Amino acid sequence: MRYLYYPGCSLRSTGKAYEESLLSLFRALDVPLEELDDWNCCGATAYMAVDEDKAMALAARNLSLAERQHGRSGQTQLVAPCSACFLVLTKTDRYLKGNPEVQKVVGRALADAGHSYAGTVTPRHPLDVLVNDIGVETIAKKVKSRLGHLRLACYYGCQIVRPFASFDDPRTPSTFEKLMEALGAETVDWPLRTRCCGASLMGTIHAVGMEMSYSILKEARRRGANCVVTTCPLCQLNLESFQQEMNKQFDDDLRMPVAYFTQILGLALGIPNDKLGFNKIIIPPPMTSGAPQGGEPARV
Amino acid sequence: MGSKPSTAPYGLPLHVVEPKKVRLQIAFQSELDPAFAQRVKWRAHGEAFLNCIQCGTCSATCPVSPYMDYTPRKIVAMVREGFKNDVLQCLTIWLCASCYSCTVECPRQIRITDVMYALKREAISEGLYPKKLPTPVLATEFFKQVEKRGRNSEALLMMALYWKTNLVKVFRDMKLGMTLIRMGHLPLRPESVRAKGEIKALMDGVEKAEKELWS
Amino acid sequence: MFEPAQQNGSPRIGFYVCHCGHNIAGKVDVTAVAQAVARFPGVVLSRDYKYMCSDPGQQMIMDDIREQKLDRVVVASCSPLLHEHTFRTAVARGGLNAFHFQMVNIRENVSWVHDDPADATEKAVDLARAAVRRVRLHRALEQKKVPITPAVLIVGGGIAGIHAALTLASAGKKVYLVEKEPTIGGHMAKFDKTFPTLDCAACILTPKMSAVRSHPNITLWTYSEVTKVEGFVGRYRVTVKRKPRYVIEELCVGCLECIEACVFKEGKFYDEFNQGLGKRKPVYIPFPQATPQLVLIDPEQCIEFKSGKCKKTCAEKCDRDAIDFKQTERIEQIEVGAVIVATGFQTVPSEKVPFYGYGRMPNVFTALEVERLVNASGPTGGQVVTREGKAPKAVGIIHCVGSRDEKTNRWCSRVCCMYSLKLAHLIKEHTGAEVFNFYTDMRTAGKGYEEFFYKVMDDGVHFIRGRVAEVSDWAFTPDEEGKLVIRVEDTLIGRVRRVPVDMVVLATGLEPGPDSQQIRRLFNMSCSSEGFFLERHPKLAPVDTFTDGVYIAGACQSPKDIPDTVAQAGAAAAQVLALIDAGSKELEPNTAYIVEEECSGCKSCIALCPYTAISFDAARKKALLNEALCKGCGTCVASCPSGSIRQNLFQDDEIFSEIEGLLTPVT
Amino acid sequence: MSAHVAAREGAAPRAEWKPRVVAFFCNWCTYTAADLAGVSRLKHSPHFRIIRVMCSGRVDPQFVMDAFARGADAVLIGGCHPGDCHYMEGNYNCLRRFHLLQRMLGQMGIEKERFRLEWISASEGERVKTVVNSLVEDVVRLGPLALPGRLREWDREIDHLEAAVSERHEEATSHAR
Repeated sequence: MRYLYYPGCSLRSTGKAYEESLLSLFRALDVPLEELDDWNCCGATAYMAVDEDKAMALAARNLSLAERQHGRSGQTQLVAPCSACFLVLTKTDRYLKGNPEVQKVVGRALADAGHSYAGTVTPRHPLDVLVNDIGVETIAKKVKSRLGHLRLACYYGCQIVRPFASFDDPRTPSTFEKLMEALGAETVDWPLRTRCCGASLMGTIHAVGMEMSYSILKEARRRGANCVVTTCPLCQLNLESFQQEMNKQFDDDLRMPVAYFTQILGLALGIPNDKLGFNKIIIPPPMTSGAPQGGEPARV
Repeated sequence: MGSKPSTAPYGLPLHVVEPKKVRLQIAFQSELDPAFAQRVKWRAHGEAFLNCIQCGTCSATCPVSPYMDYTPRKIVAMVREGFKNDVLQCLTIWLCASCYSCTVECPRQIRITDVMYALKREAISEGLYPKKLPTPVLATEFFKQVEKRGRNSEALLMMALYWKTNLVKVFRDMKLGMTLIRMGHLPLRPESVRAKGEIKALMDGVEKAEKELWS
Repeated sequence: MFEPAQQNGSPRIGFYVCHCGHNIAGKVDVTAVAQAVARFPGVVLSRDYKYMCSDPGQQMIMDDIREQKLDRVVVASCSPLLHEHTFRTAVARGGLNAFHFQMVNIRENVSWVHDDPADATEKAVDLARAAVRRVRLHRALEQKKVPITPAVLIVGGGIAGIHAALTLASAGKKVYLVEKEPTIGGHMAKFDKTFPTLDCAACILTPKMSAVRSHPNITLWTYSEVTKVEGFVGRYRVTVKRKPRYVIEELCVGCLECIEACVFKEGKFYDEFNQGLGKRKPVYIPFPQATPQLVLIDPEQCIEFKSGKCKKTCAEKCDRDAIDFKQTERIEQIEVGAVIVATGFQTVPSEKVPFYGYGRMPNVFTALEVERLVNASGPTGGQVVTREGKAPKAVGIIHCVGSRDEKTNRWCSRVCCMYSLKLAHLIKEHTGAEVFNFYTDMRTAGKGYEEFFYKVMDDGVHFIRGRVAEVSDWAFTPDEEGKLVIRVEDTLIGRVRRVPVDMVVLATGLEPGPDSQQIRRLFNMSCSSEGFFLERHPKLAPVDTFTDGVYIAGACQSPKDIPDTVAQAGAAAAQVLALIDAGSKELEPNTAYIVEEECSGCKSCIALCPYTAISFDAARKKALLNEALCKGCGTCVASCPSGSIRQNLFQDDEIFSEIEGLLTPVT
Repeated sequence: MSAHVAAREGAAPRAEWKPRVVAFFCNWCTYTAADLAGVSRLKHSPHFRIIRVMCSGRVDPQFVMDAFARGADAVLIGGCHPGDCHYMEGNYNCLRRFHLLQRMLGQMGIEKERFRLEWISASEGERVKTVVNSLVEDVVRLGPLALPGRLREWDREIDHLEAAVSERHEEATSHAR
């Protein structure tokens, strides 16, 4: 199994902490991640609205680049940590195999750009790689400090289990919890683990995005979680950075840490904090079993 | 045809308060677009929604449906019957957050998210989306950035968006923006791909191929 | 009608092409077909007619045979599976051998499946040419008759099997009723009331159950399974395995004192009859009215079986010494003339519908569980209560669970709307709770059904049109705390609603039973795509199967309510009676035979025959074929290196001429 | 040989060429499925013709060879799924013959796409449609087989060879004389 790494635009801007912790984690696990050379935007969600074919053409170029870089053995795994990238790459791969119209349009565009895609690349989300390739047991063996003080609300968000991923049940997924429990952390059983946070609406129809995110954080708190863990840079940004505004708007006093699952894994594996990007998130999770101590809330 | 019932103060329907503004709440067959369903079907890559049983699972599972003017189920019914203007001018399609819940839950396995994409695209090409609605602007900005650089910078995107839609909001969110920039979240130097020519060729290729396919 | 230009002697073939109204003529140019066929060698007459299968159509064939001295007939119409028999009979009545006939399928195989009229017409002509070539070679054949043993095997002791058994037995036929559970009664025995009349299920079922038990013509084998079926219509040899109950049937009188005496003072094990809502002991009787009234011991649970160290208080208590821990399974061999398969259904297993929280949230129930709750003889004595034992204040009944869904089952299960209405009524009656029905479409087609719907509406039951997306314990508002929240779009109002309830009832749909594939193979039946047993014809032969002498009844054929099941069981019984009372059945003469002079004695055919119809005559070094055993597959024919085995109706030269006919216009 | 090559590589098959597929369907499963396809009005390619046999086990390799020799562009055999044969195991016998025959046909230069065996149960009307369509699609891609023409060509070649051989032979004998 060879892993190519597709960062996507988010991990180079708002999701810096995700990238840092992800790379540190894979290094610690001795699983090499090689960056896809000259990757371009995946064609994400917002683009789909304007022109789905163009979005898929963009994604297809990345798939083609992956074949160029690692050959067409069918072994190439393209690791896309951002849920939106993962979804669009997977969707494009599927549609290029099953939909003749998409094949025609995107195939033509690829050819014009000097590319072609033979369908040998499997887009993967790091959660899937960690649980199903590396294995929960292998990871559990490497745990240096167990995280008994954490009560985690594992938040899958929407696009990693829906609608294409086959590594977990789209309605009642469980891989995330299994992984976190292997670190000694507690997980809460909550019904909103795959409910959309509304990230794509935050910048557009803000009021709706606010209500959606707030309801998720509120339920996590109601279930007794002391940290929400996410697998997606958009969810993280969205759930974390608007808490101050939410408190004002909904007359509440939320201060819920929202961390990347890679950061939590890194903590358990004993990776130093400064290599996990904790300085790049606003409300860090409780670090020890003592009272929740999180950082200062964002100064605004 | 099909104007949304608006309400006046005291919660009374508008036409009770202002009888002059009474609108016919009836759909005449002549005002509908019989080819609309077929066109949307093409745009949605042949997605079949004609056998929708109107069960409402999509609406019930949708996290955004409480804010919509028409529930997703209604949208499907309206598309099927050719209510083009109502559908393309509604807020629903722009509220869709692409979370794919409806697509997963639909008992007829209709990919409703793809239908929503098709409708957005149709609305943009017909210029029928609600004015001041930021989403089409965002999408178009996104589009421009990627065409230019192959990658997008979320920071620039947000700026562009707020400038174009709502100046006041920018100042309100400025504080947050500044926090994020300070924490290194939003790099102001945009990244680019090396092979910019390829991106251009790719986009042009899609346009050419689409033209051939649809003509 | 087109008179061909010239004729010279035999064969004299008559060709008929059917319009089938617009079914064929709408796509195939039947006149052109008739014209084209008229030019084929040997065809003396070629006609098209509106409905060939109709009386005038058949009469036309008969008249033509006599008047035009036809000696061969070809009809191009629908599938031979539908009307071959009809036309063969007409040909025979016209005075020809019934097998001097060939049928061409230009409806199912042509007009219904092709779009282009020119292509369809061309194909019809090709197929007709093949048939015309073939029919010239047809031999006159005799149909053999087999006698019908006047005994019937009925598999499955639910209401369908019970009804069919009683009908046949009272007509004086010997019936073997085989049921895999320890009691007959099936699903119906679990119900409290039946819709739409609300009469008590036990009151109408248990008398029939005891009638089965006491009828002199019925041999009832419960806790038994059919393991092997051999033979053919008229004489099926069936092997039945009777599992040990560890209780001697002839001695047990059903006093149940052994159960009382069991070392387990309380029930401890999953009680199948009560859907696990109650507990039973290792020695038990499924329910008080079980038929036969015999206890049984579950060896997986009984201490004596597990350790051999039980005090065996049950056996001590039994003054008739009916308990026998050493009992073994018994094998019975029977011979019957016909079989009725009435193996019923299962409700969609809860694992298939995890999204409604069954198993995760205790107060999500299946409808069958609630049937047991409302039943006065059930585990709660007829109390409808939550798992905590409290009476619910609000109950939500979710329709279409596992039905009408591409991800589980596509079909409408037909009975759930009505049983949901029944449960809504009963729950309301028992608890006074607010009852919400969440339905996609309300289907109440049936005598008195719609009226029952109105009655339940009058009861004040809520009807919300919308398929439920989720049941969760996510409380959004304070009044939702501690409740199950049902999220649904009220599609008639056009708004999404959250309805908090104390109890959720899943109206699970019906699907083929877990062993249906096994049963299908046993009796050589086919299944339709959803897995229900396939009837020979959906309208004209709804209880026949493709295997002669094997009939189906009840929900094993498709989801059905009790009235329809009973009607179908009656129909199956009538078919069996017609078969038995006719005394014999004509067989399709498609058996193989050996031309001895040509047999080289290589024995390659012998191993191929699945029916051991071929043996080897060592003295003469020839293969011998027993036509009585041959079922006519033709495998031996295709593999005989010297070509000495032939098959009636499917002779090599007939098939070669068919191929030639299909491919003739090579350009 | 040349006729075959011409047909495939030449300018184009003649405009009026339509693929011709001969299908041997077993009575119990596949023929019933074809009926079901009809009853369900599942439109599919008209370029195939069904011959009904009781069991796929009845399909003699000669039938297949004959169909090709008479100009079929492809042959399809349809039988019950393994384990579902109405005659218990006729379909297994068919399968065994099929593999052998496919190899033989391959040696004659008949592509393996032109000879297919499919298990289609009585309930799989939809599958009749997809199988027939995909087979016809394959045939259209491969072009006409035109075996009768090729056989004539071969005959001529063999005649030619025989003539040449006998000529040689005569020469040789006359030389010897």
